[in-house]
Order: sequence, then C-alpha cells, then structure tokens
Amino acid sequence: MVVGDISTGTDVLVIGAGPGGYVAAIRAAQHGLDTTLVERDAYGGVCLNYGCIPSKALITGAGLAHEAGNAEHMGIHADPAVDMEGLGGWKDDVVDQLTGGVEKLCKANGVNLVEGEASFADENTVRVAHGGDGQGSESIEFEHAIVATGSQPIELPGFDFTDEEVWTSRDALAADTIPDRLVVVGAGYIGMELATVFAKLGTDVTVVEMLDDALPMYESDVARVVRKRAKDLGIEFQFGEGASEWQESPDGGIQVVTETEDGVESTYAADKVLVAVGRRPVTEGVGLEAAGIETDDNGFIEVDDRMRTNRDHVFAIGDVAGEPMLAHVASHEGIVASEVIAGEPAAMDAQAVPAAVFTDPEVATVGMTEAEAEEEGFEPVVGEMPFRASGRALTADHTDGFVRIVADEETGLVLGGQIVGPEASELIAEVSLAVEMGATLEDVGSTIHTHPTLAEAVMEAAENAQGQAIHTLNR
Amino acid sequence: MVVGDISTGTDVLVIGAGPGGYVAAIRAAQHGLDTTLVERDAYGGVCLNYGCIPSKALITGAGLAHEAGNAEHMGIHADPAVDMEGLGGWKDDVVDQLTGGVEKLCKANGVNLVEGEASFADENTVRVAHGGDGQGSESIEFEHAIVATGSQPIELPGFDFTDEEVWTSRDALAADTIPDRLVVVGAGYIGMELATVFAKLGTDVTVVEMLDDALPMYESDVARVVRKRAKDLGIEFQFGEGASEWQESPDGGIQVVTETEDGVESTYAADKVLVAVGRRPVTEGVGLEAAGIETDDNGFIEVDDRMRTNRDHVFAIGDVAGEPMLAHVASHEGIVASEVIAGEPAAMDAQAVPAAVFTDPEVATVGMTEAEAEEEGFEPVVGEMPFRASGRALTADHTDGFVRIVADEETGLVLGGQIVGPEASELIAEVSLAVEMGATLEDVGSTIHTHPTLAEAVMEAAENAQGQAIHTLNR
Amino acid sequence: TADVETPEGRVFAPPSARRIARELGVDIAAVSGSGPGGRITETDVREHAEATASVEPEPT
Ligand SMILES: Cc1cc2nc3c(=O)[nH]c(=O)nc-3n(C[C@H](O)[C@H](O)[C@H](O)COP(=O)(O)OP(=O)(O)OC[C@H]3O[C@@H](n4cnc5c(N)ncnc54)[C@H](O)[C@@H]3O)c2cc1C
Ligand SMILES: Cc1cc2nc3c(=O)[nH]c(=O)nc-3n(C[C@H](O)[C@H](O)[C@H](O)COP(=O)(O)OP(=O)(O)OC[C@H]3O[C@@H](n4cnc5c(N)ncnc54)[C@H](O)[C@@H]3O)c2cc1C
Repeated sequence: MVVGDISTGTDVLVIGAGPGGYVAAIRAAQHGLDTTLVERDAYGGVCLNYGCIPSKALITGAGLAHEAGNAEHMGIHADPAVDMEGLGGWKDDVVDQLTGGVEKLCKANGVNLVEGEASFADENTVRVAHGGDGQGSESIEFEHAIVATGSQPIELPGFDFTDEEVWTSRDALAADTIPDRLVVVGAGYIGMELATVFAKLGTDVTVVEMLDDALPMYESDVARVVRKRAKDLGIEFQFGEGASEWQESPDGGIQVVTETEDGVESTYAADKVLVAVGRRPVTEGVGLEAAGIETDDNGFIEVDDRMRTNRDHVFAIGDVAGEPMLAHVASHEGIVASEVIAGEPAAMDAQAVPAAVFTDPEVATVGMTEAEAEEEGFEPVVGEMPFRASGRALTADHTDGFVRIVADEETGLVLGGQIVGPEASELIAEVSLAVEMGATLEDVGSTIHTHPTLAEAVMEAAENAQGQAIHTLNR
Repeated sequence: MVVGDISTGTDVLVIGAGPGGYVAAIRAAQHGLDTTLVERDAYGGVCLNYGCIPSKALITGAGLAHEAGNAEHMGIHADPAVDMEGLGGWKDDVVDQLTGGVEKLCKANGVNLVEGEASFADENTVRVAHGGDGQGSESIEFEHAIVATGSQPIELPGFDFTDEEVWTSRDALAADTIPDRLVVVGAGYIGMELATVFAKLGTDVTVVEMLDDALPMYESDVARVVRKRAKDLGIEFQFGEGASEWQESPDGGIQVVTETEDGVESTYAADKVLVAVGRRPVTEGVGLEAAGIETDDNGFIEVDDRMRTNRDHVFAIGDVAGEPMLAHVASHEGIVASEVIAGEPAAMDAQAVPAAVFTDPEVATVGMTEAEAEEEGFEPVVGEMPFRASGRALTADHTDGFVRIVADEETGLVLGGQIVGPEASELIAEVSLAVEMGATLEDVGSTIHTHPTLAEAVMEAAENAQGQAIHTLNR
Repeated sequence: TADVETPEGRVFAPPSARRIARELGVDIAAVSGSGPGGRITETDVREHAEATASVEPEPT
C-alpha cells in the first residue's frame, strides 16, 4: 500500500523517542497538549536499546557469574558457565519489556506515535519519511518542536564500523559469543563498563587509552580504585597510546596498532576491537537549516536554560543538545522543555547533575569536586569514609572505595560528593538531594541512617568533614 | 595475680560496648571528657557479634549461592555448593575485623576500656567485677553514667535455650552445619531473615507465627511481597499458631508442637527449632536500684528526649531504653547522650527513624505510613512506583516490590516512605533525608536521579503522588 | 538556660535549624516557616528568637 503525502497538525512535535524525547512527549501530553512523537528506529532510543539498559543487564549477568566463581573464601564453591546466547536472550527480553512499556506509556498518556524519519521542511513543518518500500511520507505542522535525536559513536580513522572485527558499543552488547581476546580503545565509561563485562566473562582484555588513566574524567584517587580492580580482573592497560589501525593477523585474529605521542608503535593481538572514543550529536538529515536552527562548533544544538534553540518555538534536549550526555539529563531536559511549552515556570536549574559509571566498583558523582569548589571561590572542607570501615561493605564482601563529601567550610552547605564503591550509583541519590535542598553537613550527619547500610558511609563522611566521625579517625 | 579493689574516677562511665555504648563513649571522648567504657563480653555488643553483622554476612553468602544456582534464565549455569564451615569462618573474620576496629577506635579517641561486669554501688559509683578466677573487682566513681546494656532474647515456655535443639538467633548464626529441617517460631524480622538464609542454603523451613502474616508489624501489601517470595523459596508458613513445646522424635529429630487460639494442636518435624519471639532489656545485675533508676512496666529504663533517666546525671540509650530496638537508634541516642553531657544543645528529636529488614526482597521504612499520617491529623497523599517498571530493577533481575511515598496533600511535605524491593535498605536513606529536611514532593521529584538506578523509583513515586509520573500511570 | 522541650508532633525544619532553636531557647513549634510548604529555615528561627527576645522583659 502506498500512503500518499498526508498532512496533519500538532501542538508539540517531538523528534526521537529516546529518554529525552519520550519523556518530553509524555509530559507535554500530561499538560493536555496535542503531542506527536516521531521515531525512525526503536522506542526508547539508544539508552533502552543499545546503551544503558543492555549494558547494565550484561553487567549483572557477568558480575553474578564472576562473583559466584570467586567465592571460595566464603565457603561457596561454584564453577559457573555462561552461555552467551542465554545471557543475550535474557538481556533482549529486558529491553523488549522496557521498550514495550515506553510505547504503552506514550499511548496511555495520549501521545500520537509516528514511525519514520523526521526532517524539518520549514520552521513549522516536518516531513516524515516512512520506512520500507513505497511507504510514502507525511507532513506534520507544529506549534512547537522538540529535537531529541540523540547521539552516535565517533568513528576513529583506521577503524571502519562496517567491518565485522570492529565493534561499536552496540555491537559489543549484541555479541552472541564471548571473544577470546578483545582490545578496547578508550577508557571512558563505556569502554570501562564493557571491558569489565568481557573480562568477567573470561575474555583477555586490553584497554588502550591516550590519556594516562582509566576514567580520566574523574579524580585520580577515584579512578585508581577502578583501575586497580580492573587489573585484578586481568584487564591490561596501555596508557599514553592512541589506536591508529587494525590488520588481519595470520593466526586468524586481528592486530590493533597503536602509537604514542612520540611515534612509538605497538601491536596487540585480538579477535575484536571495540572503539569507544566518544559520541557525537545526530543532526544529519534532520533539516535543521530549513528551520533555521543553529549548532555550535561541535555540532550540538545550542540551547538556553529553557532548552530553547535560537528559534523560540523549537527546543532541543538530550545528547543532541550537548554535554553531559546522560539519559537522566535528557529526561530532565525533556520535562523542562515540555513544561516551558505548557507555560509552566520551569528551567534547567539543577544544582546537582549526578553521573554514574557501572564498573566494578561503581563510581558516582554529583555537584562539585574539591578542586571545582575552590575554582568557584568556596573554601571547601572535605570528609571521607572508606568502605573498608563499613560493616555493610564488609558483610557484602565489597570493601573497595570510599565516600567523599565536599562542603563549604564556613556555612557547612554541601556542594558535592564523589563515591567509588558498591552501589555508588544508588548512594549518590541522597547526596544529590542534599545538594539540591541546600542541606548542611550537620543535616546529613545527624539524619539517622539504617545500620548496617552502605548509606551510613555518606553520614560518616559528613561527620568526618566536621571532625566528629565515629568510624574513621578525624583529621 | 589477684587485683585488689582499686578505685578510680571518670567524667563519663558507659556500661556496655554495643552500638549504643561504644558510639557514646567515642563521642564523649571527642568532647574532651574523661570516658570509661565497661564491657563484660565482647566489644561491639549484640549487633556486631551476634546480630546485625553476622546475620548480614550469612544473608550475603546464602543469597549469592542461591542466586547463582537459579540463573539459568540468564544463561548462567552453576550448581554452587556451600560449605557451612567456610561460610561461617568468613563471617567470623568479618565480625573480628569490625570488633577489632571498635576497640581500636575507642583507644584512638582516648576512651579507657575496662573489661568486666558493671553494677551500680550507689548513685555515683559502679563496681566492676572482672571475669575469671580471682580477678577481683574495682570501683569507679563517675560524674555521669550512660547505661547501654542492651537486650536479650525472650524465652518461650517449653523451649529451654540451654537445650541443644533449641536455637536463639545467636545459635543459628553460629551454626556450623546446615540443618535439614528447621522450625522458626516468630515471623518478625529476625525470624524472617534467618528463615530466608536457611531456606536458601537448602533447609526445609517452617515458620510458625501467632499472627496472620509474615512481618506482621508492616503494612499488609509490604509484608505480602516478602511472604510471597519466601513461599517461592520453599518456606512454609503456619499462621495463627503458637508454639507450645518440643519433643524428641523417634527418627532422631524433634517435633515442634503448636496450638491455635481454639486449642487445635499440630506438630512439625524438624532438626532444630529457632525461637525468635522478641527481645527484652538487660537490667539484671546492673544495680539500677542502687542508683535509684526507674524502669517501666516492660522493664525498659525510662528516658526523656535528652536520654536522661529519672536521675539527671544518669542516661540510658539503645535497646535497654526501649523501642525501636535498632542499632542505629542506639548509636544516635548514644551521640545525643554524650552531647548533652558535654553541654551541647542536642536532643532525640529525629523526625525520621528508618528501619530495615534484610529479607528477600528487603523492606525499609521511615516516618509515617498513610494510616499513621491520618491518625496524626494530616490529609495524606500517596505515590507509588512498582519496581517492575524500573529499568534498573529489570536489569538487576529483581523486580518484586515498590516504593511508596506519603506526603501531606496540602503542603506536599514528605511524611514518610515504605520500600519493599532490591536495596530497600539503601534507598530509604534518601527518603529519610527528605523527611528530616522537610522536603516536599516537588523537591524529591525534581531532583535529577541517575539512570538507570533503583533510586529513580523514589523520584517516580514522588512524581506519582503529584499526578505526574512518567513511568507509571497516575491515579 | 532551661532545656526547650522537643515538640511531640511533626516539625518541618532541617536538623540544623532544630539544633539552633534549642541553642537559642526557641520553641520550634512556635516558629512559622517561610520555606516551601511552610518549612522552617534557620533564618526563621533566628528571626523568631530576636522578635521574642525584644518583647521579653529585662531580667531583674
Ligand atoms: C553503551 C552505552 C551505555 C550507556 N549507559 C548509560 C548509563 O548507564 N546512564 C546514562 O545516563 N547514560 C548512558 N548512556 C548514554 C545514554 O544512552 C544517552 O545519554 C541517552 O540515550 C540520550 O538520550 P536522547 O533521548 O538524547 O537520545 P537517544 O537515546 O540517542 O535517542 C534518540 C532517538 O532519536 C531517533 N532519531 C534520530 N534522528 C531521528 C529522525 N530524524 N527522525 C526520527 N527519529 C530520529 C533515534 O533513532 C533514537 O531512537 C549510554 C550510552 C551507551 C552508548
Ligand atoms: C539476629 C539479630 C539481627 C539484628 N539485625 C539488626 C539489623 O540489621 N539492624 C539493626 O539496626 N539492628 C539489628 N539488630 C538489633 C541490634 O543488634 C540491637 O538493636 C543493638 O545491638 C542494640 O545496641 P545496644 O548498644 O543497645 O546493646 P547491645 O548491642 O545489646 O550491647 C549491650 C552490651 O552491653 C554489655 N553489658 C550488658 N550488661 C553489662 C554489664 N552489667 N556490665 C558490662 N557490660 C554489660 C553486653 O555484653 C553487650 O555487649 C539485630 C539483633 C539480632 C539479635
């Protein structure tokens, strides 16, 4: 059937159904706005289909198998075998449940779902090209548009993503066998999460990183905890080297060639090479010019604190609107954009934008580091609690890492926190609320925390900053 | 060597080195007070030696073995064997590390440690009887005393704790073999935690409870989640029955006899019977009368909001000072007592006293339930988020349970929360801070929460209460 | 100064404000809050302390 060029109208048109777009669409519909959401590939976007969700599922599976196989010291003797098709199948089920849920939630809230690729025709119209042969296209007129087209992996010269031996994170997450040897290019969070998964599944993993540490965007004592544990898991690091190309190797595998700044070459044998060197915005084919929307030097759409582009009625959210490229930031921005469209006094004014890395152990941060606080003109005071002094961490057999709280010395107001250790991603929530609420060290330190929990370490760190910790020595 | 009756003096004398006493002693010493801590058995008290810590260690070990053995749906094939001596040895190591740490922390803060049994001689003197043959005793004069003597299990008529077949929780935690069959009397949190441990280790567990549900102190929809999962683990419940006695059985095991209110008897075959029907204060031998300290009808020492007994210079904290009998409450009260002695404006004015149960899944609550809020004269509004709609719960393969937030409808101020589900004990920390800070639903709902985390469910529940949740349908 | 009693019911104020109330001898239940939902801030407590101090008679 050929669907002709039909034309409809909508109050709010959202392009892209990732965690930015679908959340924006639902909130707009909740405000009674007629809302249309266009997606060309899969509901849930990168996050649910090829990012956050499948990666965390594999981290759970690989983590459980590895932990059970290394618990003799606890009297637990197991020799788990992982069949990658089974693990992958479970992961796919999880993804399907969530993406199915997104579709249902959109419909239940009254969002019109349109499948196809959207491109601005002019400043009040998009054309949506439907996929498949002769599926035609349609024009949709809108009052407001929200661009939420997300991001895609950056390609590295010498590594063609269409080659079977070269993996993007999406390919790695879809693997149906466990490679014997894997080179990971880039020790950022995506590279480190996947390096950990495969190392725990038994792969020989080598991580190549141009800078001089794993997770180089984090403070060195935070990164050190993850690097040390990764080494214990058998991951080899090659710092100060950039990957330049790959070659087929006579043994049937491949060789990844790297180069230092001084031109010294090395090669690493592998079966696959995962390139995880960053992500760039998706703007090609979106027709931004037709709507007069400007991008910055890195190709991100420029927005103000209301998530408005240079065209007042067009908004941009999520990865396409710049750093930090995180799912929860995309969702929050989506809510702000839709509230602003609905006439609510919303703005992107978050004091606390948490970020987590699901390595072993996890890393999670929010607000300012000590150095950032100094740069901002505060006189920071810092408190810490190592997990090795935590009863819960000991009973959970995960004692690497620490909680750090940064506050303003004079007022005691909490400015930020850095956590590396078990469940860091969950523990950061309390610190985020503290930062958002303008809580003081005393407020956090004198809130009763359940014993035995890891969250007690947040309280202890706050107490430590005040010189009155019980379970660590105060400075 | 016979140590004669020597006499010393101290500013603050603390009786009992559990989580109440040792924390109080450290804080008093931090305030520069000359502080003496007397303990007759083991540093760390019940909690570190026979309670919180060993139970959580066994929960971790049994949980890991059980989870790894039941992960075929994830492609993980393992058949873990648990050797109870190995698991027990690891648990003992954890306990030793923590109790050793307590001793070190006390010394590092300048607390004088005295081993022996303390008894008030008069209102300003205790006599400490040192253990062992001819170790003598000493008198210590004090300005202020803090009684932190804790609690002990309540004995049930017909079940003599000195019989080998009858277990207290302490005996259960010290087991060096896994019984084939276990009857647990009492479905409170201690009974349910240990029932879960042994069920996961392969024991046939029957829980006998006089009331009509597991965890009867919790709301029925919270308790239901735990009861259902316990049944899936093979635990059998006999509600509405009280245990009356036990007998040796011809097969070498035992039989536990129960009776309903109407006098109907049943018997359950077992190898051991764990009695977990509650705890009562330790006051015998403490010489409270000599100091003129009064107790209430249940034998607990009565205190005011400064933790003072009827004698202004004597304080009581922790389990001996009444409900809720929880380690973190003991510690918090210890801090309040020592601060008050040091002249600080402290008081036990916590708005939020969290409690957690480490069953599968965990339960954690803080502040008011909906019903309690109504009783207090609020018009509560309630928001919920089921974990089966949480991406993190799905990727962690633990989707049972929900987060509930209770707030005042008119002002939006958060009054409490109930969580049953994975990591509930950690997630409650954020709700506790919200309650203590006087945060509103909007404050919690508009704080950015990392994706994917279980903590997002707290935010979603707050949004749901405001009728604007994204991932659940709003009422 | 005499201890101020901890109020029986719910108080909507951060722990730090509640401590300052005790330090200043203010009954926090009598303070009206200026924060969201009527939450009592540290400033509310201090202002209440000043206001009530000025109306109290001089000690003799
Ligand atoms: C391996 C990996 C792991 C990650 N883990 C995490 C994590 O744990 N936590 C976290 O916060 N973040 C994580 N991220 C980042 C997260 O996935 C992104 O920040 C998030 O997906 C951004 O959401 P978005 O809505 O902006 O865009 P996307 O999720 O990229 O969605 C954009 C959508 O727009 C559609 N689209 C694009 N152009 C058009 C068009 N012209 N017409 C119609 N549809 C179009 C796309 O098909 C896509 O579905 C991870 C990323 C990766 C790759
Ligand atoms: C199996 C089990 C699991 C538990 N799990 C948890 C949990 O997960 N979380 C939680 O919050 N709570 C838990 N509890 C409760 C917790 O253990 C108690 O609330 C806590 O130990 C109370 O601390 P305390 O300092 O008041 O007393 P205790 O820990 O009982 O310590 C009192 C100390 O005083 C000493 N003492 C008594 N009389 C004298 C004397 N005359 N002279 C000298 N010393 C004396 C005793 O030897 C003892 O060491 C659990 C309890 C049990 C039994």
